[in-house]
Amino acid sequence: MTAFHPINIALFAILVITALAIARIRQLFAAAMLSGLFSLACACIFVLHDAVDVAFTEAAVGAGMTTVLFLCTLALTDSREKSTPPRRSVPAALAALLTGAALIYASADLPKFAAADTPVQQHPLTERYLRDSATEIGIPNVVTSVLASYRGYDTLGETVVIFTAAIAVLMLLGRTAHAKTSDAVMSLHTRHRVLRVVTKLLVPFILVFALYVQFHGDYGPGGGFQAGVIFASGLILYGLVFGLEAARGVAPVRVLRRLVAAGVLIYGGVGVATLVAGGAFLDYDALDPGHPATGQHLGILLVELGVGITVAAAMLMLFLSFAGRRDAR
Amino acid sequence: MLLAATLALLAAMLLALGRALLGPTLFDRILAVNSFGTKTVLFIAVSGFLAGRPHFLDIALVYALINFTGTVAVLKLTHHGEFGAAGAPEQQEGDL
Amino acid sequence: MIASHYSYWVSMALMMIGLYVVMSHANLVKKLIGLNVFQVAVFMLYISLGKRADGTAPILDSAFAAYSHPLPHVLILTAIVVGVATTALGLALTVRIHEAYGTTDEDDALKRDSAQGEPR
Amino acid sequence: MNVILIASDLLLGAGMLFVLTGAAGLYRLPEFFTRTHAASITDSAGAGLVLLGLLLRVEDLATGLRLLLILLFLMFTSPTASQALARSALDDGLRPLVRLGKRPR
Repeated sequence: MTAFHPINIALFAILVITALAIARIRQLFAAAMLSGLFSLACACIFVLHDAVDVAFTEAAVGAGMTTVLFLCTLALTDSREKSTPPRRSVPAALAALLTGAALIYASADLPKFAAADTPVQQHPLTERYLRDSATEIGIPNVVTSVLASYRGYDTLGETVVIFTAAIAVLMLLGRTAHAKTSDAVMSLHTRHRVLRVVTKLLVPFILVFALYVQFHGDYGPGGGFQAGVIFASGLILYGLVFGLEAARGVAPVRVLRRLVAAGVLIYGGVGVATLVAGGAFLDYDALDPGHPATGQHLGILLVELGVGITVAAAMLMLFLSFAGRRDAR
Repeated sequence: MLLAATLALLAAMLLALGRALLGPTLFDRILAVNSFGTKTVLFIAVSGFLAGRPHFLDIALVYALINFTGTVAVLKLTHHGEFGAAGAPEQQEGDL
Repeated sequence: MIASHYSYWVSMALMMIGLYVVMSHANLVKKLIGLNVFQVAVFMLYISLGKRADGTAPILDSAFAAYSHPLPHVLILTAIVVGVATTALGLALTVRIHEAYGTTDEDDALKRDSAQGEPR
Repeated sequence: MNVILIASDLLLGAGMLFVLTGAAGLYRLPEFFTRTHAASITDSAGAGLVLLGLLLRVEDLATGLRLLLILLFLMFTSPTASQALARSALDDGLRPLVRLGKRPR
């Protein structure tokens, strides 16, 4: 792409302006919305830098999920912050400036941006991932190969982190009483008829799209993490428009709790299965001796499914915990 | 033409960002952020063609979806009361 | 130097804006928003290290020869999802602090603590 | 082939005109309801024309289908979001500034 740099610089300008505005603005609802916009612009940069899978995730998680959680929190707490006194801002600014100067001084040792001969690109692992994975794993999306197979151990850890965080949030905010739908919610229902009809049309489409993302992750951008968040955001949209009660009817917390654990169990179970089959932990070649490519396909499919289930259930649980807190009070 | 389109979209994004920063009401900001989101959808679509690899349009679809969900969430959580409680009117001013 | 490094510098500047917000603001939600900005800036730095000028997205296709490095993408992809999990935990703690102290302002909460005497 | 490319360029150019008009309106118009009007120009005419322009450049079916899906999705969500937003603003007591016999600031 010949026009890489002008586009890059324009997006950077948007990011810097947004970040400065976030630092300055004291209306926290506006700050949360701007942080969503920041994530969206950042996802554009990721696309520009060829990280399509990351852009996918950042858009769904950073711009969608995080913003919704911030808004839920603000609805539960104060939406304005007090002005920052100089005794706080001056030392902080000094520390940030010093750290920034040190970082920029250190950046002189970083390789040239986007060059083909950087240590990153010259590392033997690059060849392994970009050339040999086509025969070793047999799927076109290298990010999925690395995520689910080469670094499957690491991804298991990440899945457990999400599981743990969901459990911790449930311990802090969960166990809320089921409240009756009050008048304010009803007014949203009767007055926003267009919104209701369109949402009803869209939600099934979003859920099917999430399944497509889940199972198309081998061939294009997508996979369990992204699909899980998209699936959850479909149901969150449903809950936002039709009320929490309706969302709980579709996905009761009791079921979600089991699903969060089930996803991790599927992932770990695949590892145990490979051990039983005589391979190393999470070495999918052992799943189908003689046909490593088939084994890899099966292993990645199951592992991604586990990730998808855990992420979808955890995200929904987070949303229901935060949104349900208001009902309980 | 694709390049011109991309640059025009970036300019439009900057204008929308300007409105999001200026406010003055919360609704102006929501409108501007929503409009910014639509422009990023178009940006992803056009830049895929510009880079000569337009196979990743799924991302643009996700952007459109997230944009809609986000707007509904902001509307619901700032305006219509927070899942059952009465709306808090003091949250409606949007000054800096 | 500018042409070859500005990408890193912007990431670093964004990081510092995030750091400034985390350190200077007393409001806990605002701190988390700042942390989010910091986090996304780190993601950008990682991704820009994997970029190749002549490369394309690391999804193999016989029509392309050069690809950007997939490893940073994998690390950051999982980091994003873990990031939302930790942010959610921080927000949950904020909600509980607000319920206990009636404020999300760090200074006010500490003031209330010291007004009630040292905690046992 | 060339004719198709020219047609695509024309559609893209027209779309860009609408996108920029809408963005300028969003930035410059005096109050919320007029800005809603400007924003919906970007969302409907702008997005539609740009995506149609891209559709003429598509080489395989899958990409074309995705473009159509995006178009369909935007055609559903953008007007809905605008309508819900304007309605909420009205419910909230925000009123259009423009009245008969009175010029907006």
